[in-house]
Amino acid sequence: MTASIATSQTILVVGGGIGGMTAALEAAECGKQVILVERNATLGGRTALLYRYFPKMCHPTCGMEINLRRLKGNRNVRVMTMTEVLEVSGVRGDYTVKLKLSPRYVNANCTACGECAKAVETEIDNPYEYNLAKTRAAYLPHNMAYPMHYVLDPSIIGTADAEKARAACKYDAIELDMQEEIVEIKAGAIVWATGWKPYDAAKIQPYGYDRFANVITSVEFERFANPHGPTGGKLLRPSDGKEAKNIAFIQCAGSRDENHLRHCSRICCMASLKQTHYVREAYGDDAKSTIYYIDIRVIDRLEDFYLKVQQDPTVSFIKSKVAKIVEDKAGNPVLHGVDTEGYHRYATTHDLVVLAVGMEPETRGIKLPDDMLLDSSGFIEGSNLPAGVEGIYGAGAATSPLDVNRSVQSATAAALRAIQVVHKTSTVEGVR
Amino acid sequence: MADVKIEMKTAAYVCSGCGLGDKLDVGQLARIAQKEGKMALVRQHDFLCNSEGVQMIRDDIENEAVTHICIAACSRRAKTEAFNFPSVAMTRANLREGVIWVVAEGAAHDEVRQEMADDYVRMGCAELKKSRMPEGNPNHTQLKNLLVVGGGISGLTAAFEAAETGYEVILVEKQAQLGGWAGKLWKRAPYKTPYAEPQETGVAALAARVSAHPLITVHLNSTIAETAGAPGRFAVKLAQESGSITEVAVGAIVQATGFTTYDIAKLPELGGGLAHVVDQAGLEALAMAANGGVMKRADGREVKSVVFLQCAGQRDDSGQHLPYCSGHCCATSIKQAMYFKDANPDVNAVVVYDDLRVPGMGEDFYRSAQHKGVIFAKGKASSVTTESNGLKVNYKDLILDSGATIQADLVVLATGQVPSSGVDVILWDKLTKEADGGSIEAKQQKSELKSISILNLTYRQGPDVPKLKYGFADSHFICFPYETQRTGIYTAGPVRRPMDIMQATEDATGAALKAIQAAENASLGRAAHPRAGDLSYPIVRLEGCTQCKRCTVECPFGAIDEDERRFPVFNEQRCRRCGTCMGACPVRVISFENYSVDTVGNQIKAIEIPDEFSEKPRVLILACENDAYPALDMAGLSRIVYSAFVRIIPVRCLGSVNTIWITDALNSGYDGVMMMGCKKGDEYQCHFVKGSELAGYRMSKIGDTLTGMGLEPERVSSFEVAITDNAKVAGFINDYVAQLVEMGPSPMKGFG
Amino acid sequence: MSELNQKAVAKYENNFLREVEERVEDGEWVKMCMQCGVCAGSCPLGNAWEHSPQKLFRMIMAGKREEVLTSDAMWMCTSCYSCIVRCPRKLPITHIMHGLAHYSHRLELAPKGQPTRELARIFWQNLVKTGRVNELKFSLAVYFKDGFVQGIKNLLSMQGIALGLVKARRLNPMEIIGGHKCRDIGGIQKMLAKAREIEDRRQGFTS
Amino acid sequence: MAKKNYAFYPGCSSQKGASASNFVPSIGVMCDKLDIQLNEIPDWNCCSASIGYGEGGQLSRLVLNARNLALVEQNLPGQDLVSGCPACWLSTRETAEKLNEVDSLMADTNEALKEAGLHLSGTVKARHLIEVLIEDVGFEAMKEPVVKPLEGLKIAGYVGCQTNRPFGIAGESFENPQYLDKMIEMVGAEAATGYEQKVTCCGGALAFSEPEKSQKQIRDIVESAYDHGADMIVTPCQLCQANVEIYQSEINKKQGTKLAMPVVYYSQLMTVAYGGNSKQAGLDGNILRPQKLFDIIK
Repeated sequence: MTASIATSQTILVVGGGIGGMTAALEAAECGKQVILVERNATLGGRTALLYRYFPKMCHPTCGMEINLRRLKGNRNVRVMTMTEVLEVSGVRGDYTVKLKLSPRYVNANCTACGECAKAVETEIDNPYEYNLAKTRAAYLPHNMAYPMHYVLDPSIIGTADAEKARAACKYDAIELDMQEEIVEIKAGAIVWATGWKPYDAAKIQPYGYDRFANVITSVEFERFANPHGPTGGKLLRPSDGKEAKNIAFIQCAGSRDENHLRHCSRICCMASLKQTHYVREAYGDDAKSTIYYIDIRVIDRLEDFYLKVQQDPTVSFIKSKVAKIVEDKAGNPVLHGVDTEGYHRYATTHDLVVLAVGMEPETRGIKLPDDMLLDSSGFIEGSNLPAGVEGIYGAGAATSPLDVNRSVQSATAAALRAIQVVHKTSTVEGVR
Repeated sequence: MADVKIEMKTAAYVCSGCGLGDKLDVGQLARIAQKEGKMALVRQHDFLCNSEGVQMIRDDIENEAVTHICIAACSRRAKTEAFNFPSVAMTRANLREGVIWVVAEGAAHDEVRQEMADDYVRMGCAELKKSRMPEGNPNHTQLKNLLVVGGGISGLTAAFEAAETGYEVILVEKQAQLGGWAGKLWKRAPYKTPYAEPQETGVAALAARVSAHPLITVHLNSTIAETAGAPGRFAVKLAQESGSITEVAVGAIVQATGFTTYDIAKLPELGGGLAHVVDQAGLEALAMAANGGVMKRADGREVKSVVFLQCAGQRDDSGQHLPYCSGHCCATSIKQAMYFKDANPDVNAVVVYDDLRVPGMGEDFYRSAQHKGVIFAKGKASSVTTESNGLKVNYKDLILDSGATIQADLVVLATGQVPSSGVDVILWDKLTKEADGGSIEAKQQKSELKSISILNLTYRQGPDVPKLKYGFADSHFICFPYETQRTGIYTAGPVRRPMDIMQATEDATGAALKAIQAAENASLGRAAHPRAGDLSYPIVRLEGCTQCKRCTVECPFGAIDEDERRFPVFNEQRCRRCGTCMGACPVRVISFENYSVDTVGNQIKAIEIPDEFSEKPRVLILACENDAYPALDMAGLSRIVYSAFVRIIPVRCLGSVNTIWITDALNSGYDGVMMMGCKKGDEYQCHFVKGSELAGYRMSKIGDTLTGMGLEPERVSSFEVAITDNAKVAGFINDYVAQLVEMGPSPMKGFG
Repeated sequence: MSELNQKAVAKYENNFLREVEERVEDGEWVKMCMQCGVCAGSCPLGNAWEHSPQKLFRMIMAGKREEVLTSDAMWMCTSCYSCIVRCPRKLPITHIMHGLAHYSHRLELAPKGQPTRELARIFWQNLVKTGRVNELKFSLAVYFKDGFVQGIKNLLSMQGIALGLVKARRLNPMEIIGGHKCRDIGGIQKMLAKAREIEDRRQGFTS
Repeated sequence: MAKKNYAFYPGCSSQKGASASNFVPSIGVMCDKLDIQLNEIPDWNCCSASIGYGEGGQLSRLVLNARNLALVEQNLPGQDLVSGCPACWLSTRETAEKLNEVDSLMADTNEALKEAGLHLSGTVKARHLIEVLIEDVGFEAMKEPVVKPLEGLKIAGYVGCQTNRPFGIAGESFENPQYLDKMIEMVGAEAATGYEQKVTCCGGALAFSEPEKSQKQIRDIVESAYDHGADMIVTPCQLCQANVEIYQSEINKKQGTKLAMPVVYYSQLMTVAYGGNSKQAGLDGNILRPQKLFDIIK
């Protein structure tokens, strides 16, 4: 039935993060029909898991609220969550796309009343907390989830717990026999906005992310800072729950490194500068942030954010790629390396280490259309070229390590390219 | 319009699902809707949002000719797919997130919980009766063509992409040829794999395609003499060099006026002004002359040694030069160093940098330059002086921590981009006030200022698009890079923020989409972002207007002009529907069909105020619908308890709050009013620019009114609430209610 | 100044980077360094020398020939390869350090009496003689490199260890006469002579 | 089961009466149990270790190692060159890879090899004995012959540098390799997990020229083993074994410590676990007596 509503006039947007939502909404607000598919149970992507944005220190959910309101008020966008693209065939203006819909086990009757979660006992790692916290196996991804429907973790299907959930629901919203579905849709153009994932920090062996509890990643730190996160917004270190006042930020954790990611991930410098604010907010003058860097890459007007942080006496900068981390007997990470500005060796103890992990494109590890052009790091090429022959356009962090502002810029551009395709086809078909 | 509307028939639907039925006496709610709310039709349902419940409502609209419905169930943010009835006016009484999820459990609280629900039903009905179905701005416009100002790479791209989408474009360039700065480049930095070599700019080709495009008209040697009108009906006067004027009409505008380079004469310490010290643009000229051969200086001598000094007059905290980083300069110097190395590998090319900023795949370009033998020295240049036939660069090598000197034939200063963004409208506004006050030199300065204007808008708020820091005409918002303060006018490229060609072309493409979108929305009488698709629009009863000009002055988007009699002239297509004008109007003649002084005022008056002995204070909360209201909603979702004495009304923006609401509330016996808006100041959150600031300002002025009524000023307070403040906002409420209890009941009770 | 050194100075004027690229093992990698300093922090002998690898690389690019070739830093290399495996630019740092040490040694700019430099000389002589290392002769040669008296001192200070090894049959006094050797020692020596001749030609020491 | 054949490159320190001669017997027993046939390369020569760089330069060192590779091609065709000595393995493998990568160096090398009547075509793979054990034999098969599990022993697995970097064992981390701990557990002993000196350099290369510097390294390595309650250190490296073992007395003398931590080879552990006696395990060749191994043998 999905196929029937989609035509070669439809624009398919793959990925429901800020990039995909933007591309979908901008096209829809130009009057185009859009199908927005998202792999997870909710829209929002990675930005929904961030605490604040640089440089304004405002909250990602604020922009998401506006985008969701745009979405609720616009009938041109059809959202399909828990949906992945299996296969794309056809040509510019006339694509056939095979989609896999994974069962949510909860239907649109769900009112988000939460009774099922009360009934279920099984707890699972919460993927929307980077597995730093547990959640019931019947759960709402987060407070800003769209659609505002619960989801059942597949692990409990066929167990008594699942039955309890079903029984607890007064609205027949839980369908335990929901099956995986494969559907085919038509689309004239495709915007590929599959975004990024944090580089696997365990691969950076000298930093011992896999061995030391008090070495965490920058995305995890966002959750710690978040009042709705696993620590209720307190900056406590994992090993012993001690207040982490003296925090080291290690830049280029995976980025600019031919053993890991060739490219510079662009956002990490600003992200760490932003996170020093969290430390200051939490501990005032007792806070101590140290940024270990190769080059501080905060371009354009963001420079003054950097200047402000430099003036903060609780923040210091060391031009050095940390050589290795060891753990002392008290479980404190000790950083070893050399400050290259004039050569000074250090062996510095911190409460907590935050690795500014690089951005790896999600294109690595998912099925892509055959003719898609990727660069050496796996980012989609061509998004900034004049309208080409292809009808598939990369958008947002899938095209380059971009911050939110530039992802949205990129997604808006991609939306226009997609519109060009359907306009051309409709002209051909004499629709317009 | 009001007269042509069909018979109003109201209906209320009370849901008992999600525990509403268990925690509330829904029968009573229904009775209230009928008796007090005067709803023509009242129905109950135990699962209103399911297909059956929704069908019931549809049938009533079909068969019972219901035109107005009040849904008494969950928050207006929930179940929007189910409760979607485009043909009728609708209000939502928030009984779930707003009552049963936030009022403490247990029988002890049954009474206050029920009272709260009762009031919300009363409010929902009261609002409904004053609401009308928005029908869209009747002054439809037809124009969907675009004006693109600036023929550089950004303007060319915007024009080309828009035309490729099927929209007509008028492209205006003040120079005699297209291309701008990018047209003066020998090569550009790479934008595709392997990111190793400088690439053709492609500007000439693009310019040719634009000139040849059937949907694009190019005006060279032209500037904008005047821009009047609004999205969908802009009237623009183009002034040719010759002085002749062409008038064109367009639907929307993309401003891609780019930048100028920072003057190296301002950098004497770095050799600015000396022979053979050039900026990056100057180096491109030498490269053009060399045409791929060995690089020569202006005096024809071959360059054997060249030094690039990064951040020249940029990233400056002394206040003398540019404080920001222009982003592209590191990659540009790398590219330019390659000009030398590619022509002759023996040339000594050194780049002196502080932080080498080549984000993303730029790292590969950096590697490529190192591979070609370009030397990168982390250092700070102290001086550049002439020596015999060459130059001497002194700098501190930050790695070796020692002074160093390089002999060079040529020195290139990587200076920054200065945006060409025209008049600073803040200054303009200041001068206008002074000029109106009779200041001669203010008048003088104004006309000087006018001469640098780019768009020459006839708007009351000034002739150009407002600038942010450092003169860049950017959006203030991270999630919405195209949210300018002048509807239908979108800036793109380095005028918006410093950027390289790669970003500029993408930016221009995005701006083209936004311009197209604005024209399309205007033609349908709809609002633009952030209330995209909103069909309501400001309606003014001029007969009641006192020409006080507050609406024209306070409109954040310059939507309201003044006619010769100083009456406001609304340009609905410029309007963003925030309601700031409505909040500003002292005589309350401005309203929206579904959001007016009455729709809110009626709710305020609808509630039941317990007498002063009941020990049940009542607090009115006016909450910004974008941050505070969702925060309150999510407090409910997280089952965070707060006082049942509050009554919450969402507002489009605190800027739309009319002080009459406050005085009405206090007169009718409320004990206090909480105004919840978003963050103020430099990093403000308000998508209507200064809503919470305006509210704060207005409230500061009703202090006297309060004392006049014998009320403590604390009975009205403002709070900054971020969307994540779920727990915090509950805290605010409970503390404030406690404070009021402390203060004792309002003396106004009973007089209401 | 050694003749080889004078020739080198004349040949490369003040383009030291070029000199290193052409004459030092893996020298063409030096320019790829981005000064992150991970090598400096990874070296187990870090606190023993004045110039970290990354600093030496910067000095080479800055043309500080004298300081680089007279530095003893590269002689501290234990060949632990920690720098190589961590270098984000994949520079073969260990080899470059070896190369620099060797080159400074060839030009006789390396610090006189630098113990590891002496050790390396003795080690090589020792292995060239028989094709295999004779640990006893090697150790003795090292102990006696600063003359007979010092040699005896060293020997006495080490006698405990030496006797222990002898007792454990891990040091054979008989090695002093003859000991292990390759059969085709003649071929090996000719082969090494040839190798040196070719390398000198390649690096322009001889033409 | 047919024996697997390999061209064996013992290296100078494993010769009779040399510093690692205590390594040799246990290798014999171990290989015998695991059906590994080591065929010594006829007339092999020194790899010149890393210290060879000082005097030797690049080509001479390549040529020395190329000679051994060429001897294998000529005399033991089709067999991998296998060494138990990290230094020998590293030099040989570096040579093999470099020559196959840079044609001009291969040409120069062969020009020099001609003087010794040899030619290298570059077909031989240079491997470490540990690689053979893990990749060709496997942990399961290595466990089978265990008859005397080394119960009650806690052992610090000290991998050192050159077995681990720059090549290391496929699939292992440079900073925290696991295979040596696995081998310890394989023979029934307990591995001192979290032994952070696992891959620290022992400074062996400088033992003669900069004794105090290398002895600082040794002290850390040994003391950390004590901290982790280890009875002994096990290592796959000759230089490490000798250096870490021999100089403990020296450190005690100079710094008043009481270090006496036995340092053994993995093959010695395996030999004992496989039921070998102290002679077969070459335990009499250890300066610091690994008493607990003797106890198990009894």
